[in-house]
Amino acid sequence: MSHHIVEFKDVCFRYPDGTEALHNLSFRIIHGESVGIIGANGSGKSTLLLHMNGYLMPTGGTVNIGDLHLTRKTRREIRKKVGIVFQNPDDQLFMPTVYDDVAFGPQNLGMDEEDVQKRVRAALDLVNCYDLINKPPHHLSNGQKSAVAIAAVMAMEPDILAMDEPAANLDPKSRRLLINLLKTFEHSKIIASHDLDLIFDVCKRCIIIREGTVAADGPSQDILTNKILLEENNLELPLSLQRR
Amino acid sequence: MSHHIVEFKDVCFRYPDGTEALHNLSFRIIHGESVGIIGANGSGKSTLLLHMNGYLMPTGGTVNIGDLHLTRKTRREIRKKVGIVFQNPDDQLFMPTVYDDVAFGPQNLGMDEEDVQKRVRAALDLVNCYDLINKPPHHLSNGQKSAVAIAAVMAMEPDILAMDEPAANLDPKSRRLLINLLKTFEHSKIIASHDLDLIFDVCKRCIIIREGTVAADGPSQDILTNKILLEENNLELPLSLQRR
Amino acid sequence: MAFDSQYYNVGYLDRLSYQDTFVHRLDPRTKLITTLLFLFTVISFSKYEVAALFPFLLFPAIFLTVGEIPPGFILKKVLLVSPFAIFIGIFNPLLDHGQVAILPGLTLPAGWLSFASILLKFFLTVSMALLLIATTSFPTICHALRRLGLPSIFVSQLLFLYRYIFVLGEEVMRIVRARDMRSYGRKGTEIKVFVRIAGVLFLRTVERAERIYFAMLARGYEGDMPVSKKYHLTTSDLAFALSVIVCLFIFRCYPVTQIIGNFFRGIFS
Amino acid sequence: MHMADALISPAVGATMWAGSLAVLGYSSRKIRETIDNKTIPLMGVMGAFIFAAQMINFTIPGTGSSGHLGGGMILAALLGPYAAFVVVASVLTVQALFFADGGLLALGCNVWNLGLYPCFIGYYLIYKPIAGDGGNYRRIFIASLLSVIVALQFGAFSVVLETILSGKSELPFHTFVLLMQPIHLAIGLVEGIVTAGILSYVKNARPEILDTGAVSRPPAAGLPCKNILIVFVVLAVLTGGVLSWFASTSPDGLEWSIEKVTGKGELAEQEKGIAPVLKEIQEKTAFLPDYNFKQAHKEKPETEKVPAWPGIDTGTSVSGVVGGGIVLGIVFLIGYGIRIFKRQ
Ligand SMILES: Nc1ncnc2c1ncn2[C@@H]1O[C@H](COP(=O)(O)OP(=O)(O)OP(=O)(O)O)[C@@H](O)[C@H]1O
Ligand SMILES: Nc1ncnc2c1ncn2[C@@H]1O[C@H](COP(=O)(O)OP(=O)(O)OP(=O)(O)O)[C@@H](O)[C@H]1O
Ligand SMILES: [Mg+2]
Ligand SMILES: [Mg+2]
Repeated sequence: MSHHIVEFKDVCFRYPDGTEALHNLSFRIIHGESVGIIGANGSGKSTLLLHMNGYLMPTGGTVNIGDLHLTRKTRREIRKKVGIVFQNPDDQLFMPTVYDDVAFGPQNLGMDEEDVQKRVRAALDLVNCYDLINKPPHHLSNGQKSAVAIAAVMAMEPDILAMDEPAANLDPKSRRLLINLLKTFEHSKIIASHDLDLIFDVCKRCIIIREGTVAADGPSQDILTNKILLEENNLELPLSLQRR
Repeated sequence: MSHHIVEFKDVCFRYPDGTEALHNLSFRIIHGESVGIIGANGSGKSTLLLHMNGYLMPTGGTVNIGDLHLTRKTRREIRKKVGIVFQNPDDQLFMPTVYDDVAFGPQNLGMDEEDVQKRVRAALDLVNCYDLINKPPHHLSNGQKSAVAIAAVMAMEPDILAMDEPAANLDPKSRRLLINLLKTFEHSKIIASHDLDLIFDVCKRCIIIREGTVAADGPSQDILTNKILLEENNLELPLSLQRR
Repeated sequence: MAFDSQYYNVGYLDRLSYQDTFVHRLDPRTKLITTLLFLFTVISFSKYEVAALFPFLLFPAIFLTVGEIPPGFILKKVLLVSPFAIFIGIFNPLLDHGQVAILPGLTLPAGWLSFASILLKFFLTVSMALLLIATTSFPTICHALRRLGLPSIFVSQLLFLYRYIFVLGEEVMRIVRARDMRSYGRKGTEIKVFVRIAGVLFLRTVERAERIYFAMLARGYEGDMPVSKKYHLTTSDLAFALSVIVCLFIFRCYPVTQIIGNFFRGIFS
Repeated sequence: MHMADALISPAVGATMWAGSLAVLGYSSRKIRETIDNKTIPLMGVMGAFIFAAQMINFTIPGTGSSGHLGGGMILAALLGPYAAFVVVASVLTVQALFFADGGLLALGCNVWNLGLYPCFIGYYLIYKPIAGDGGNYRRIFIASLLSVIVALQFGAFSVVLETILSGKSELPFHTFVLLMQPIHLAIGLVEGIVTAGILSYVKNARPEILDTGAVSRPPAAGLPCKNILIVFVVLAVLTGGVLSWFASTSPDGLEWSIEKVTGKGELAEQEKGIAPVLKEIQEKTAFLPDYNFKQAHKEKPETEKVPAWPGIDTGTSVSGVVGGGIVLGIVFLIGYGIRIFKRQ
């Protein structure tokens, strides 16, 4: 299915304040792949994800999602294909109840109420949170918030799922649940994180970003075991590979 | 030195909305110890730390810091002894430049300008951030912000250092630097975190909190290797002890 | 995306203000006071005055170049905020029909003259205000205000505001992104959704204020924000202030433009 | 509707600065007396909140255009009038500096127009009496809607007055009023609804914030009447001050603006407007060397009295045009020169 491809070609991006966050960045992700994006603080991971659905537009180079070339015109279409979950679930749950929040996307797609309900139910079932449907988001635990934020994006049935630092602030058990959840998704997945163990568990492929450009790209098995390469990039071996 | 003891005796705490966050919690930490506080999301770790210098006052039981019994009257005294670094450095760097921020504490202690400058310099040197002295906090990276937040607390020269989730959002290298930094402090240290590897590296002793009470207390070496105990508490073995 | 361009502009100005040039190094009090004098002098010209305003362009030109501020950026910002002044000023040519001779054989309605005067004044005042902030970091402006006697509560408000604009700005940007991502165009931008987002933001701001307060208590805060005395007037500050004042005086009291014009006409005729 | 520097005269600017500074000083003293330490950081972040909330765009129903939040009333409801005024003043200061919204001289006007009315008049006369302590949703809604609208009307009217008194714009008073007030009625309606919505949301989620004061507020009892009186006295004195100051510094201008306000004699006013100016220029140039050329023309226009326009003096204006071009050139060269010099 060629239409689930994500392709960045020589993408450059400069924030209006002059920071050059991406610089000739190129990669290509095909359907069903799961890819980890890693790199030091400020290397450009979050900026990269924001390009995936046209939230930021490249100042140079091109982004293609499926058959679509990312432009101001196509980005509405592209947003239906790519769902992004950002780091802090508090930023994403702005409606008064879990139901309203998960329903927000489908409602805006113009679906009728019955279909919306089905979608909401399916999405919440996926993350095992159907019980929370009537709670207000500020009464949820951190782990539950993360799960609901994912459900809210899944309710839009995206073809590609992108996540920024999905496990921050979760306790180890919730983190493990999240990892298992991510493993069961069949979508293309792109995950940016400092949690290299999570990346190792979830992603087959791994891209290291350094100063806005690709420093390494290959199977996680190779990259995440390459101590020298990792240390060059302000990273270190996944903790589970470190000996005590 | 009896005056650096931290002692919680049957502490209970109920938030105004009725949530019982701490329940008959007791422990005792002596001078120079480094203690990790771990537990599931919502188990009460942050609430516990907020009692250490009287931001929250126990609704039952007693808290003693050194020779002082925590009351509304003594808490100003106690705040000079206990320095707390919270999770989000943005909430702690509230002054417009690094210098002003680190100087804030000493200035409030009524020191004259020259001594203040010395303290600021010493504190920033401690965390290797002296170069940043004239920058505004929003020009710093996450790791630098964490380091400066620590310096700001260290400039008060507290006897006891308490930290909530110090390594969140740091890349692996910055996290490692922070761990090494923490290891060099001779203060009593109390660190609440989900990063069990960090706790294992920095703390000799470890307390598990469950639903607001102490579920286990002992050497990290024992507690953090006890898989069953950890799993009962929504935790898991430190990643570096997990086999792949 | 209009909302973040505003935010980015603040960020950019802020970065410019931390450069290190002669203008940046001047004492903030000197710059603040001379800027205010400049502004007063400029707007004290009568409504039909155009020619006499030209020499004042020298000030922004010098600030721009000595302070190494990109002129394009300042121009763009001035254009961005011009609509209100244009809106008010454009009525002048429409309402004021008296004729005034500009060159032999060329007369214009006087309204155009006063309109041009408004625009020129607008350009001068706005660009100087922007250049002040582009060459003086905000915390130092606040120190200057404090030293000039403004209430300390007000000044500490300014400092907090400055500090947290950037933090809350990022936060808002993330929330708006999350909304836009799931709202496909206009549908998610109803007032109803806005109110909720603003409500969420409001509550989180109150909670953040609480955390900040804890952090302040942790460092001995008892109600007074400490002031540090970091700035001293130097001879270059005094020299700068003096030369600005002399220039302003000359430009205000003598029609420099006309004298120069006469001089050149004298040469060529 | 921020006033801009270019539209005000020094007299108006200075008067409004003085007025705003006075209220600022008074409010700061009040805050010291009545508010606890906790409120200081809250005020600071609330200012940033107002800023941030302005960055969220929303669509105004039926129009498709987008609006944003003003915020004075929200602050007043949460923090009480004194603290709210100080916060609004700080927000406007930052806007003046970073966004060049308004300007430094017009800052006094803007703080007055956008801070004083919502915080004191809107809050004490309307919001507080209607919403009461806590209040129910309907009362909060009515109270915020009304107070926002009224405060904005006052603000808009002040903009008109300040502009007219400054005498830089030709807009006749009545046209200007007819333009500003309805626009601000519409803006006020939207802003009022939004304010009401946010306050209701907060009341729903964290009632204690609005009711008792997670925030300590100055006690409301007894104070309002006295304060409103003070405000009005200050207002009256200031208006009088503006007028008399104006009268003493620029009698023509006052005459001009009064004629404007009463709406008569446009032509007469123009004559008064420009003639003295040109004359002043001539007088000044006369002191200087190199004025022979002009001397020849000097008496001419005064006597010539073309019906359409009295003050034609081609001599001065030609010099003005030529000189203007040359000055521009010089400024450019100086700038360019510095740049080249710095590169090396
Ligand atoms: N809104 C912004 N305006 C200006 N510069 C920005 C902005 N956001 C990020 N940057 C800069 O762009 C670069 C890349 O930032 P980005 O947030 O993409 O890094 P990151 O890899 O996600 O870092 P982290 O691991 O800390 O999340 C950094 O230098 C950062 O300072
Ligand atoms: N301000 C508050 N008002 C009411 N309840 C609260 C408040 N803050 C925390 N709680 C509740 O108190 C309990 C303990 O919370 P606390 O923040 O101490 O947990 P924690 O161990 O720090 O969790 P985490 O690992 O997620 O940081 C939780 O049930 C939480 O929901
Ligand atoms: Mg990031
Ligand atoms: Mg916590």
